Amino acid sequence: MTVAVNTEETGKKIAEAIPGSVVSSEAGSLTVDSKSLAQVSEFLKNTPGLEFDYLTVLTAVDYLHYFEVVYRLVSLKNNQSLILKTRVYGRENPTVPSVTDTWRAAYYQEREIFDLLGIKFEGHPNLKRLLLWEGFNGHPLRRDYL
Amino acid sequence: MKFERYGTGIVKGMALTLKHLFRAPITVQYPDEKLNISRRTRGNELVWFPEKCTGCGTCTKACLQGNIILVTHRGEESKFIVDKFELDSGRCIFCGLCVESCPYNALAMGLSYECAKYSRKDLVLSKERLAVSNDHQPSAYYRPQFDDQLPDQSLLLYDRDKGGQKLKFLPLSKRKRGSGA
Amino acid sequence: MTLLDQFQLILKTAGWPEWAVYLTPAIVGILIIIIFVLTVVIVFIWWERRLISRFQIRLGPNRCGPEGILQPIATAVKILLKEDIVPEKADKLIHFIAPIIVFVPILLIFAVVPFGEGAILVDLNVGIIYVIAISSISVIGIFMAAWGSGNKYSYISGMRSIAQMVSYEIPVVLSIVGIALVTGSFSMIKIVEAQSIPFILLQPLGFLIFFLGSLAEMNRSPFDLLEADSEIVAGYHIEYSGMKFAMFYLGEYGVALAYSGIITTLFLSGWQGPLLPPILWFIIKVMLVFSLIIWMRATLPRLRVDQLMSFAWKFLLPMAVINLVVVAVEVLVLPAGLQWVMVILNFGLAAVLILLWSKLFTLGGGRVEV
Amino acid sequence: MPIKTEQFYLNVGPQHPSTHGVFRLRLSLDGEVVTDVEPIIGYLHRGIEKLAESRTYTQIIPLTDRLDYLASMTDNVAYCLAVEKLAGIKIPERAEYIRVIFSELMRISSHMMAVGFYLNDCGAFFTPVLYMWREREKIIDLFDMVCGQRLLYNYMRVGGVSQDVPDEFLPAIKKFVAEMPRYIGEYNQLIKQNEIFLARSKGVGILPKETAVNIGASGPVLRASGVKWDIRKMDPYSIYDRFDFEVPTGEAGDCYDRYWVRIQEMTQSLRIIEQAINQIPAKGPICSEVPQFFRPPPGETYGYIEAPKGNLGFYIVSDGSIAPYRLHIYPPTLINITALKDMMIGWKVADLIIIFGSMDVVLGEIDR
Repeated sequence: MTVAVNTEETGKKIAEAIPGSVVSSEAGSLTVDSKSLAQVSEFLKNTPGLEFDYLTVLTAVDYLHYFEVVYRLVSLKNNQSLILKTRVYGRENPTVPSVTDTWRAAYYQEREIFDLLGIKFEGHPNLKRLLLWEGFNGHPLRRDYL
Repeated sequence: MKFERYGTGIVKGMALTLKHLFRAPITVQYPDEKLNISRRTRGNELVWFPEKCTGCGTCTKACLQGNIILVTHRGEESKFIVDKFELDSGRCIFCGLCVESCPYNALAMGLSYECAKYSRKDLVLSKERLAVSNDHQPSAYYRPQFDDQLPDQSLLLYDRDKGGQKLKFLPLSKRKRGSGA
Repeated sequence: MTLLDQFQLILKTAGWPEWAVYLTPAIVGILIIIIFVLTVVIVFIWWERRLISRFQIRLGPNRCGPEGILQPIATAVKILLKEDIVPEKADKLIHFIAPIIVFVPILLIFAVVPFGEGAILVDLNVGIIYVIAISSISVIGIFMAAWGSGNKYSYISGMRSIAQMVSYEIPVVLSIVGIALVTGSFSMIKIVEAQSIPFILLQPLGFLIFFLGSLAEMNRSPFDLLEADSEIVAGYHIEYSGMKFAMFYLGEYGVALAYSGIITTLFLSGWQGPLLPPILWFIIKVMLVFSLIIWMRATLPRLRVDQLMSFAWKFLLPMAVINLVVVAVEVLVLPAGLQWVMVILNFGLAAVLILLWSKLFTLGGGRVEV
Repeated sequence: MPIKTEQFYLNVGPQHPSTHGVFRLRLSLDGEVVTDVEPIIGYLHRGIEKLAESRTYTQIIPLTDRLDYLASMTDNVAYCLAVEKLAGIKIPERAEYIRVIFSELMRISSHMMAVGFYLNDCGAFFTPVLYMWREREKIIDLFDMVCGQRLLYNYMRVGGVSQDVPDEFLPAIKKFVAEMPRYIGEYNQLIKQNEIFLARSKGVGILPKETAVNIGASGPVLRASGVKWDIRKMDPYSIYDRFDFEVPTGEAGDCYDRYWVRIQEMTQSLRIIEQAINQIPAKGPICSEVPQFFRPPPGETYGYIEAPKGNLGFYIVSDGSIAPYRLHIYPPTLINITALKDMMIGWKVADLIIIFGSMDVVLGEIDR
């Protein structure tokens, strides 16, 4: 059984290592500050006891006044999972650091989010539209796209 | 990569294809021979029973294509009278959700599967076209009451069994060689 | 004395002018051969489609005519009625000539194929060398088609074709030399007449090499890299349609017929056989060889280009050389009457060599080095 | 004088017999050797995620059919599991077993297509495909019998399945399970030891274990690389903890291993089906009461299953209305093709085709 790790404990661990990164760690998911995402992802991947080496779903949700980027991490070794979230505000040019260096699984998913929701991923090697063509106007999965 | 089996793998494979040379072909020559389709088939041309329909419009809400057009007016005893019941089978995706949602068993999926028409206009099915007729029968999808009237499905699984359920072919209309249709 | 020579003699005695005596039999003979070849090619197309579908538990074409025998004609009519499309960026002249250059040499091969006793257009004393020489010309045609189409897939196909044809020519020729050593002649008629025992028994290894080599020469599975449907779509004839495509299509089956005929002549004792008339024996044997080719096509996957090359150079070529040396020694040492000893010796040799070479033969992990 | 050379670009697709759909690979070639690969996708994008935002939860099920159209049944299962997780719906015992049987049948059918067309890409002229289709037709007959369609099943419902199986279903599937091992043996006899096939596929397109995990590969692609990770085993959803089966893994992570893992998984699926047939309750409800336009509580959930092609997940955000606020589909094949570049560079055009074939890509799922 893949066990969801206790987010509060993990949140404490991360907060110790990278101060000011954890925004909330309510039951079920862990929300981190988008600025420290790169460090947090490195920490989650390399810390013994966590070792989240396997990124499954990476998606984003448009809550109109902010975007929430969701990462579901799995540790194949310890058979545990964690839902990591980060929030990004503003609709014009939302930017989140890319995690492709840590997990290459994010490569296409970040491109897809950029394509459909218009969130930029800083540090992504090839941030182009994935499903729609270059020059498409707008980002269809935003709630205000008609 | 080393060749260590001296070609025995190739010989085995060739033996198998040779064995298949003497097996019966699985082809069913469609317009001439027709297999019995499933009794629950979600076939073409919805069947609509006007006497059961109350005009409630559940099916129109259930359709994810927004494809069913239903126009009613109030008749005597404030019952709905259906003026127009129409759907475009060119846009229908045959999901069967309308049949599933109908609380009065007034809809059923059709049994036919030859949907080609010569013009797009013919694809729009009106009230008259949707009613039951000789060549327009309901299937048993979500309507188990029709189940007994329909012929058994011909399963390829029982193809060459002795004594089992044989492949059943629908009666051939005049079989013409080489006509193709 | 061939049938044509007899025909000439008849005309001469009838008092025809000298030019007509030479020209009439030649034209009649050529017409007969072309008609025969085209008919058999049509039968071949039908036979391949029917047989391969039975290997694949399908029915195959069965609508046109009895058992679908007229399907190739229907296909031909369809192809001929199609628009002839020439790509804008194609090299028009080369694109136009290429199908002819592919098709004509294949017809030329039939000049020296003996269909029966004396039923040969011309009994060249270098018959088999002529076949090898003429059939190599189609490679140029294929390359021209590949280049002239201006399509990148056909470029790849053209490059593959040159490499493949040139490599496989060598083992094929070497295995033929083995036969020439036994018969002492390159003439096709002489070769057939020398086969009291079919050469497939006398030289099993030579047959294997020639068969595999000719499979590669006529681009049949598992060496059908030129057309590789799943990789380079249709290879060199990707940009052809209409009549030009029909030329390639006929050429493909024509070369299959030609090589089946040559294999029959060289290794299966040609038209010889008891009871039935010679021409029937010839056709039966050709059909058998062609059915074997179809059977292989129905079963085997395709080799990769570097594996194909290493198969030719590392497997077939050394074996062909050893085979040649062994046959030469046997012909020198053994008296002519002791051919059965040669059969046993050669079968043993073939088995040992194949086992040995299978152990030694590697494909280098499939990486780039060829 | 140096010879002037220039890069040879080749577009494989969008229309190409071996791209299994409308997929485009932009290759840079050096002779026949691949030096760069750029997959270009999106030709089949239908915006299912956007469509789902204006459909009710039930109406989305037919849309999920159109994701991986060779394994529609598992798509339905994945979606329904996610919604049930979101709304906390329990499903009846018999429905659970029916779901398992159909998921595993779907897995066999999907693997047959994958293996058959992989062998076709290797150059075996349609023979393996047709032999496998013979059995796939039988599976599809069973689907047809139960849900009335052969490709887009729309069978699973939130809370169970749409209709109970007819009486002739169980004898038919018993017969299928009984005769299937013989046919799998035939497939093996046909090609498994074929020298040409081995030369073509062994050691070709190696996906190392670390890369496979890092790119988030799943399904047979991940397992062929030697990672024993099957969600049915590691995180049993539905009732998979009641069945006894093994998770086949490969060693080298090459094309041959991916082929062989799929063949072995077919055998394991048959084992699961056999156990499920023996355990299935004879009668009982097949769907719990769920209203047609039901409103799950606000919240979010991620439901995932082991689909034939890998880890298929649905991320659903509900705002308490009849339609999901956001539906995200996690498609396994999109993630798997991240590795294409690593696997293809340095190989020849012919290898590229079979590497792509061994990934078992369905474009309906990648482009959504």
